[in-house]
Amino acid sequence: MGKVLMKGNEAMALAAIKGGCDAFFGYPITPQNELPEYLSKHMQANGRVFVQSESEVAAINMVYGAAGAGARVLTSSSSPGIALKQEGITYIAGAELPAVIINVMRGGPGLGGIQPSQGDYKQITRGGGNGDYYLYSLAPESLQEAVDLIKESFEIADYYRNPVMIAVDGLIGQMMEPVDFDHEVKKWDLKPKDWVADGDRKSHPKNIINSLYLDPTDLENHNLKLKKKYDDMKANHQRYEMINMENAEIAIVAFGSTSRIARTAIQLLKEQGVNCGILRPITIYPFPEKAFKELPKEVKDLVVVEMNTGQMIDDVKIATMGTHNIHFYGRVGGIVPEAEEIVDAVLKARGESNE
Amino acid sequence: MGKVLMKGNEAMALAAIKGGCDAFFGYPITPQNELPEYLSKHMQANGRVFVQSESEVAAINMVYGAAGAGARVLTSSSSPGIALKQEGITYIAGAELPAVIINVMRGGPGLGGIQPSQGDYKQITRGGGNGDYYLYSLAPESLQEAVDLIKESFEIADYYRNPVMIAVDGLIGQMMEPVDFDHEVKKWDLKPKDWVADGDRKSHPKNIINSLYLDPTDLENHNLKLKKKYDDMKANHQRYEMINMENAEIAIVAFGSTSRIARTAIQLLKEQGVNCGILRPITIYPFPEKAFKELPKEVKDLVVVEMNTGQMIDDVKIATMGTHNIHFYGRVGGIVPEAEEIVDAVLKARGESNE
Amino acid sequence: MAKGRIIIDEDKCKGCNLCTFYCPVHILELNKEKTNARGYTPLMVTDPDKCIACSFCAMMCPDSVITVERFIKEDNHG
Amino acid sequence: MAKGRIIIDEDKCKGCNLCTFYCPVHILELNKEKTNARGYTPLMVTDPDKCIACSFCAMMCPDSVITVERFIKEDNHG
Amino acid sequence: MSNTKIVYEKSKALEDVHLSYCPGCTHGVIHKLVAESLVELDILDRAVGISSVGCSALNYDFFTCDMQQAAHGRAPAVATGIKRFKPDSIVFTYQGDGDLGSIGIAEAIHAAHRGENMTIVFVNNAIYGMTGGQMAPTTLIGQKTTTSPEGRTEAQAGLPLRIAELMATIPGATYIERVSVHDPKHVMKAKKALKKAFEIQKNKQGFSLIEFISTCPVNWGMTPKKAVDWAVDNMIPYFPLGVYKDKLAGENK
Amino acid sequence: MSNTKIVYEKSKALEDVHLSYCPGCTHGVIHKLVAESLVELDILDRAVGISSVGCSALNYDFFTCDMQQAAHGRAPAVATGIKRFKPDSIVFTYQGDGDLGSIGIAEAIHAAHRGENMTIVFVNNAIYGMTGGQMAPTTLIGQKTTTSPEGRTEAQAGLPLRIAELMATIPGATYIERVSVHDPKHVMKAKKALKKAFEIQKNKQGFSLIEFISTCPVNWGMTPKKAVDWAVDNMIPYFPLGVYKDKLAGENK
Amino acid sequence: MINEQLIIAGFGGQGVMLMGQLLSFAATNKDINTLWFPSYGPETRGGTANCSVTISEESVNSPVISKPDSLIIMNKPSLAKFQDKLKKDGCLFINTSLVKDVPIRDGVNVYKIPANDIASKLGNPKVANMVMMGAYLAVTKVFSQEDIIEVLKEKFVGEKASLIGINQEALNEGAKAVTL
Amino acid sequence: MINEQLIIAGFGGQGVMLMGQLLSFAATNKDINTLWFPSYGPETRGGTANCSVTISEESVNSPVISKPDSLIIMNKPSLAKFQDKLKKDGCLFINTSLVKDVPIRDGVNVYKIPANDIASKLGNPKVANMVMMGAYLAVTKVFSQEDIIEVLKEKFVGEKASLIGINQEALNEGAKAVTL
Ligand SMILES: Cc1ncc(C[n+]2csc(CCOP(=O)(O)OP(=O)(O)O)c2C)c(N)n1
Ligand SMILES: Cc1ncc(C[n+]2csc(CCOP(=O)(O)OP(=O)(O)O)c2C)c(N)n1
Ligand code: SF4
Ligand code: SF4
Ligand code: SF4
Ligand code: SF4
Ligand code: SF4
Ligand code: SF4
Ligand SMILES: [Mg+2]
Ligand SMILES: [Mg+2]
Repeated sequence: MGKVLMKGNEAMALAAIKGGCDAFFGYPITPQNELPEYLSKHMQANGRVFVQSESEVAAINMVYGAAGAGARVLTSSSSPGIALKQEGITYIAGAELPAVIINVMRGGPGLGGIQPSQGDYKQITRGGGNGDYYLYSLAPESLQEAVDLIKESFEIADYYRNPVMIAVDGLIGQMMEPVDFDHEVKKWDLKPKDWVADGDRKSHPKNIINSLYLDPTDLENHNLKLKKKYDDMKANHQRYEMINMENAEIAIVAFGSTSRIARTAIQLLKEQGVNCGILRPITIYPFPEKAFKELPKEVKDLVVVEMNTGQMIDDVKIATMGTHNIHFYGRVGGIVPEAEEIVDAVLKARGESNE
Repeated sequence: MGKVLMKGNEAMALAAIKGGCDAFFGYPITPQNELPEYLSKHMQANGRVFVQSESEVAAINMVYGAAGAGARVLTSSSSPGIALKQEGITYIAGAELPAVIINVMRGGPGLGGIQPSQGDYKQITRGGGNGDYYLYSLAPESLQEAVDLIKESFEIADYYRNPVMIAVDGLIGQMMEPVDFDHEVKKWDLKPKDWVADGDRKSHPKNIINSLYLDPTDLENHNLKLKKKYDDMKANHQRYEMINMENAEIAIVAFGSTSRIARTAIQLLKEQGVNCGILRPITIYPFPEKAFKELPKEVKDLVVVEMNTGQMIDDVKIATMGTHNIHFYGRVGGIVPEAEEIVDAVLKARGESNE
Repeated sequence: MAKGRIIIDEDKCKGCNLCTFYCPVHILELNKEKTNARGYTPLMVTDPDKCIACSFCAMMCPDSVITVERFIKEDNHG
Repeated sequence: MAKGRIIIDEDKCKGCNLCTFYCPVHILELNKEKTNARGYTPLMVTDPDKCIACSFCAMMCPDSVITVERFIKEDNHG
Repeated sequence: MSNTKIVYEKSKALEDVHLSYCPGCTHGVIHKLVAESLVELDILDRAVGISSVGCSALNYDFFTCDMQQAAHGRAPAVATGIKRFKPDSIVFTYQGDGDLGSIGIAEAIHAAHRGENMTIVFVNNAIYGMTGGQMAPTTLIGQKTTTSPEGRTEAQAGLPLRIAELMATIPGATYIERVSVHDPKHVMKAKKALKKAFEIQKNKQGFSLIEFISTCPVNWGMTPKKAVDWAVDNMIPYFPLGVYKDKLAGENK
Repeated sequence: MSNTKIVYEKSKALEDVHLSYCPGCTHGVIHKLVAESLVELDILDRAVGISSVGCSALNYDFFTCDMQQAAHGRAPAVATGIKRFKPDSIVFTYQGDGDLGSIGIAEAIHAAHRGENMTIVFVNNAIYGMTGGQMAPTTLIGQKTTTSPEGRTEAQAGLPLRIAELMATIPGATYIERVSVHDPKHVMKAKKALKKAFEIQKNKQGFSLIEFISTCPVNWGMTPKKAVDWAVDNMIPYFPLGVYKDKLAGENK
Repeated sequence: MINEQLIIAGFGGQGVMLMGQLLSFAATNKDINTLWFPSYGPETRGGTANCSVTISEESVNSPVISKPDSLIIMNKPSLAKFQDKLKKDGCLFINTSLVKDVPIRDGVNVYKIPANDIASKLGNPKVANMVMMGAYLAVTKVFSQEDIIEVLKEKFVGEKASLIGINQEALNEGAKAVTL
Repeated sequence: MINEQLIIAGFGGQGVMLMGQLLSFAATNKDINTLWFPSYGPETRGGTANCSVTISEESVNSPVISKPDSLIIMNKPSLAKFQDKLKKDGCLFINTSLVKDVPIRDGVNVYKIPANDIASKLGNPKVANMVMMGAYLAVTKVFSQEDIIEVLKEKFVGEKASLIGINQEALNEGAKAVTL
């Protein structure tokens, strides 16, 4: 199978099938509808499970059940739909179940709009549900990367027994690009799922899937156990890409489709004699703090570019703790910045700090 | 009316009535049940609205409707219930409606436990819903403060046309303390509610309550308008208390009931000759970054104390940007730290940085 | 002789053709010659004299394109 | 003559008294003299000879405290 | 010219704007009935409409009364909030079969359960129109949608829900009727039902729901007239028209 | 002694642990019926139970089969996830009237709507036991609870929901019955109903729900026996026992 | 100056919570600062229950009492759980009707009150808590019996008023048990 | 080396999206990088629609095209919206059947094609988009007509296969319209 031209949503759906997804549960919402639509056709054809649930709340709880029974499960939605899933997500994290969740972000808050956005950065990276938990969160910038990461995400979810969030925006969902579905992706070292509660008592003793710990000492221990996972993610599985950073004098920090636009921007900047790098977080949780340690000394200014009002700035601040000047350029509400706007933002930041 | 001894949940309920709350919508959940129970009796007796809704989701949407019709509205819940309300909350923020939400936090994630916790710090301060919005979030440490802030919160909500979150934990909900309900609280400069959609067309032209903006330019403008509010909150309405800070050599950062325990801890520390201050955020959004500028120069070490795995650390880092050493002591899962544990944590932090 | 007449707000018409099926005297049809501001082919009356002002067309129009008037003189003959 | 007998797992009994109302021969009652490990007053049989092994008590007990045995000899008489 | 009388015109409860519906979609017809009822019962100036999420999401711009736009499925909860606080207002929700029948079934049931004095305008077009034609709970067996590409099957998705029948079992509900707008006669009948529902609300007699059989020419892939005929031939047999509950007259049907 | 036969003993589908229920609470009786049915139908070793949120939240520790604890109201969705992935498992949910009737009504309805091949054990005790006695959708008119301190009134809270009746209208549901456990005769009847429901599932014949009239002596403020009597005198008249739907036998009632 | 930190512990249903609340109400009546905080075990029904009461003329800080001045122990498991927390020279009140054959730590003042037995003798086993309260007041003198009776009079109105007599008797008997 | 950035704009229903996709499919067939991105106006039905297509032998970055090399304009509002974005000396293809009496900017190469009229003459008004495509290909030579026809053959299978003929004609007529 060579490269195939597909719509992002469909490519992500096919990637899930290739990643061994056993079951999909979801509810329609723009701009991700082609994803469940594709799966409604192709999951059943492959003997796998597709259910259009009555709501996002039901979908995420179906995910809980199927994951608890040992399935590789996917759900997808867009911003307000993800907001509705928050209770279910915290349950899945609390019960230590693997699951993959795709958020094709649109403008908010509330019903907002249906155009591309990165406005859920905090919802995704800080957890919108209750309690101490995090989602391993991946933000691909192209369809090829989305496909590769989704295939791998089922491995990661199983490895950590924790939900993995794929954070993309309407651009990725709606665009078409040629994709190679047969890229090898990393296989994680997985233990057998001996903890499943699937009724198959011929193969295992009684299992319980649960997030309730009425005894505070038990719950504290449980919380500390979860924290270890998050610490491990932070220590060992930050992902990022450094683009054009060797001789950079300034750098953009951008994730997902915004970083693609930034790629065009740095070409334009080069034409103007400005050497600008891009620090591209691939995991937005854990945030790639390590990348900031690798910035060349010449880079004193960081221009954060997002399709929101600046939600990643906090993380950049935490990663740098005062070592860099942080600038911001953002567009909101479904407006996608053009490369020229980013160029101007970089030039302005450069000007300011040269003043 | 002199001081009255009341359970925290009931005192908060009565405070809402005193704050002019017109309507309450909520669904039972431990450890806040006495709050709706009290209101089920006393709202109707006062000719106001009390509805036990079918779910948290319904409750928050009833809040939306009543707030849109001009009511001062309250809902309350505890952690997983608040997770369920996230879509509704982002709608309320998006439609610019005033509302007061009380979260009596319990241990998480998932169903977790029913003992006190501060595990929802990020859910509260980062917004668990989609899009760019924030909640003005108050974290009282005593029943008197809870009562005063709740009374005022209806003013704040009306002023900003934005939801206000009261973040307390099971300790505050369950404890009894004498409270004076007649404290004067700040009156904010409120404009008439000429934007309500209540069907009373004899008193105003057609009004629409809405968070949908299909045109990205409109949505961008809307987002920027909302951002102005949040910037105003940050610039003008950070709240905090500096305790025993004059001659402090080290300081604790703690909010809500944890700060009360810290108050006992600093007395014990004084007995040991250690002068320790407390920086107590009262607003956890906007985070009181200004307070950190006021720390005495001698204070180089900050010990963050929370009933979670360290969710406030990010904000302390952002507020200090590398100027201070940040230490952490936390208990989780419903375990409340004892003053002695905090003493040890402070001594340890002091020792470490003296090494 | 017409009992009344209909007035068509051509710019609002979406050319959906729904109304035409319900006219008992079959005098409605889309005007293929025209395109309105939104690009639709609007409704027209082929034989106004036959209109009985029954309002069926108007009732069925989702876009309130049609106003129906009854001629009052007619009533006097009744 | 007893047709059977019941065995009471006293430590599981919550002394709720529910079962006693359903014994057709009225031989069940709480044992006020005793307190079990959880602080409950457990069930006792006042007149074992009357037990007809009907299981009504056991069926009504929410805590599976009661086991019922039937004497088999009795069957042979039937 | 002076001797004419207007016997049908655009309702003054409708704004003079272009409706966002596709050509020939019966959402528009139902809007007119809502508008006319409000005017004829003289309750327009105390009405609050709740737009839901579906093709009708934007209808806050179409009605001339106060409007609130509700989250997907939650319109009856929003309506409850308004109505409890303003008991003299007239509150109606306008909801699709995805909005009410799927994600929002709990809120609809519980508004009826509490006997909220409100009116639900329920538009059943057997599909998710807004999002491009996915299966709805009311999608018929065999009907092709984008998420039932081979046609809905009982094995995969169950048998279609009948909302009027379900709501009629709720002790708190006052009036439930299913109507259709496929021809002028039924339009008139539908309007009568809707007016009755609003009148019940005006008289503070409780909860009413009118289910409208409606069309979605675009996602059904038919001309508007064909769509109307399809509804008559396929939907009405499975969703029979009639009064399912009338507490004021004793329980009918 | 050797000549005895055990005619009643604790089911092997129940763990040998102390149940967390209050003394005399009929939750325990219903647990026994579930356990005995699983054993007698020989489906224990492929069963997965779903604990819901309510007094029975902890029953993952009581049954000896695999268990999953579900979020409040969502047990039927969790069950759907399991059952679709493992069609040969036997899946049941155990839910209270708050859990199923209030917050979770949508999930229950839609599991039935899709015709999921599962069994719901629905425990109606007319109150929220776990959280200390708040009003439930099934709380009777006049019944005092902590959120209806003067007794439930129709004006404030509507008329109590009848779940079995409501679920019976759903085309996708196969078997719906309401039973009670207030005396040995009814316990036996209840068990028959529950076994029938599980048998239907075993035969892959679809969705079943058995509603149990149950007690809450503590929050009703009564002794266990008085509570049982109160249920007979007050609940059963409003919630009549019987088969509400039996698709396999044609529609009864 | 009053500055008392007290933990009361027992089974749910023994009136542990009420005892603490009565003390806090008495403090409030006298405009003295107070804080009452309950804690239930993981078992909702029939589990352990305890409450912390602080009464102080200074402002009350931590609701959590790590080193109580006094301890009222209504049942066996509570003794094991709490006795080590008690301050040196603190007062330990034990309901010996239910707490028997348990080693008791040194360095504290122990008061043994067969509260259930006394209460049963008074004809109402439920007032065992007030017997303990009587003993506690007699020893610590935090409040007078009258202060508590006043609170009872405020709270027990209507039908319940008739219960005040037996509570008074229980307080007396409790006091006697430690002062004889 | 191909490096083409194109915006196609018109009403929903004019086949604007399909045109762009055909170009992207043709690129993929030749293993050339490409990116297609749609944009719909705020109106779901009957509103404006446009798509951006990048075809490049280098890797494709921004999906958003700020300075297109070419512009295919199917209706009036689209001309107003996009013409200023066009690169200097870029190619502007205008469907003059629907775009009349509108000022056109300077500094670009303008190609006027009465696409609807041509399509109607061919007997199928729906192929106006393919007429424009024919003109576009003839001028820019990004792909040959055969490349496009190949894609159509892959996509139009079964019943739809019969449509290939008229599409081919439309391409031809479009080419003629700009080469005569
Ligand atoms: C929480 C949430 N989930 C999903 C959506 C996406 N959505 C918008 S409209 C709609 C379905 C509408 O269908 P229906 O209610 O039948 O109305 P119709 O468009 O058919 O009139 C959906 C699923 C949303 N906006 N919010
Ligand atoms: C999302 C959420 N909302 C509320 C609660 C609190 N809660 C726990 S149990 C319960 C009610 C249980 O009542 P019911 O289902 O009738 O069961 P019962 O205890 O009566 O058996 C509630 C509201 C919760 N845990 N989660
Ligand atoms: S009013 Fe009646 S007769 Fe006249 S055009 Fe309309 S449908 Fe035909
Ligand atoms: S008048 Fe109305 S119904 Fe008739 S074609 Fe025009 S839009 Fe359609
Ligand atoms: S088995 Fe029957 S007769 Fe024997 S004790 Fe039990 S209820 Fe009584
Ligand atoms: S045996 Fe069972 S029913 Fe009888 S008193 Fe004991 S717990 Fe209650
Ligand atoms: S998509 Fe369907 S329901 Fe929506 S407006 Fe168009 S035709 Fe009507
Ligand atoms: S609270 Fe009620 S329902 Fe819950 S265990 Fe106790 S008696 Fe049973
Ligand atoms: Mg629909
Ligand atoms: Mg219940």
